[in-house]
Amino acid sequence: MRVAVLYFGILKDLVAAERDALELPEGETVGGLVSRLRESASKQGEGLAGIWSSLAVAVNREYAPAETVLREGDEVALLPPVSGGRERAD
Amino acid sequence: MRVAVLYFGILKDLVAAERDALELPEGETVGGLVSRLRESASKQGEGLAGIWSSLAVAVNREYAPAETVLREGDEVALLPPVSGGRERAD
Amino acid sequence: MRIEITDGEIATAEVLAGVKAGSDGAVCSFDGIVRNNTRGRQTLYLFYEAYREMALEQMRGLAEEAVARFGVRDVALVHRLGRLEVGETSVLIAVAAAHRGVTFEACRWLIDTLKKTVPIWKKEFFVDGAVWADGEAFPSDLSAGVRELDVVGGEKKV
Amino acid sequence: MRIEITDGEIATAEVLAGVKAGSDGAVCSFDGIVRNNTRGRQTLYLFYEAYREMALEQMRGLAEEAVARFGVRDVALVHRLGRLEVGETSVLIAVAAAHRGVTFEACRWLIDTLKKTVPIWKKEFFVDGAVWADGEAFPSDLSAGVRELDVVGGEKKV
Repeated sequence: MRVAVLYFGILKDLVAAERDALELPEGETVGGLVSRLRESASKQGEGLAGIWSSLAVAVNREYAPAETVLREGDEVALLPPVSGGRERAD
Repeated sequence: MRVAVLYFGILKDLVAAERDALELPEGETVGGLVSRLRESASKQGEGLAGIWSSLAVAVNREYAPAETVLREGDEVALLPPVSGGRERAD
Repeated sequence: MRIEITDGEIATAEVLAGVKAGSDGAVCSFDGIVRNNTRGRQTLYLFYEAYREMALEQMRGLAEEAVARFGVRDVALVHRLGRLEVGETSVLIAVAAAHRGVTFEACRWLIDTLKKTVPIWKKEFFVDGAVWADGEAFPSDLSAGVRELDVVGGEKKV
Repeated sequence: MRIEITDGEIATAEVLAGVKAGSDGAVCSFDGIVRNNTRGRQTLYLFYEAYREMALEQMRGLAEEAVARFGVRDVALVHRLGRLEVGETSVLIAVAAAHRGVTFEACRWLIDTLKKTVPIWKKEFFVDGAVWADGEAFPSDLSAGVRELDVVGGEKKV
């Protein structure tokens, strides 16, 4: 099956793409997909361990846990921690 | 000695005046003045017990406790509870 | 700090724009507006009056205390007097700082304290009459003297 | 409810005016603005990007939850995207209700929750470079799945 993968924020810069189309085996999960992408990024020397463990994932625009099973045509977005305006002590 | 007395809010309606000039004995206090005014109002049938006990008093534009001794020329303001926009359950 | 008592409309946009500076990341504002009813009784309009000079001094004092207490950078406090129609702003408070937490805290403290200690009163006009709105009791440090007196005075007269 | 993501300037005055209705006595608003520095490093400008459709849906959901949770009457939520200069508003929130307490609580909750859960990111441009601003960790119900996976994935690969 085929899914669309969207990258945002720092992840978009890291993989140098906004959008991918991936061919996946039936039954693949959100978690499985993230593992694949992480592995492929680290092979290309783009590993940034922190970012992969702090992601959230949205499937068809809703947050989805790792065990979510993907389906043909899903839109899977990889979301780095939101920074719309994090408070921090200067 | 002579002091100016200012009335605000409901008290202004009650005594039907905005401003009075009063002749007082030397050494009179804020508390003494309020007692006099209260007594005089109640003689005229204008007693509204609640308002006299919930007043604050300002002398020359600063909140002043009952024991404050008044001086010639003081501006004494009688302030009903402030209602700029009290919250209440409807 | 823009501290003002005005007889005309409050220029909300101008006050909000004016309170910001380069180092600010947050502005919290509070807008007190004339409601169309009080406990279900339909309001025609309100009339605000103040002990004007004292109210202005109190407002200045509150603004300074807010800056010191919460560490915010700037505060604007504007109160309107006179006749106000339903929907109009009677009081506008804006607080600016680098981070948002203190702007919320200072803004809330300012409106709560203003409404207890700044000498402004409102008369509510309804279809069938008018009343001075009940105020909250003064904080004890402002009114205790008079309350105590009340008992003493009562004894003297009985 | 006015829920918007926009590429142009946020019309603060219009949003604030639009959120009021006759039964409201209070509006609390929050204005997030571009600071001239981050930890002392001078900011040239910011660039905001979003997962636009999802961000809008999340914002709608937050506004509805705020009304239900705090009992406020109306909420406006507007976020701007693209390049923003120092002093410009990136996010504006306004909450209207009959009484002020809930407007402060709902407004604070909205900005805190928005900044943790709505998919919007900002890149900060300094004289000497640019970085994506660090985000806070997602609330555990949004990210736990991936975190757990992280450990499993690690084991598989070692």
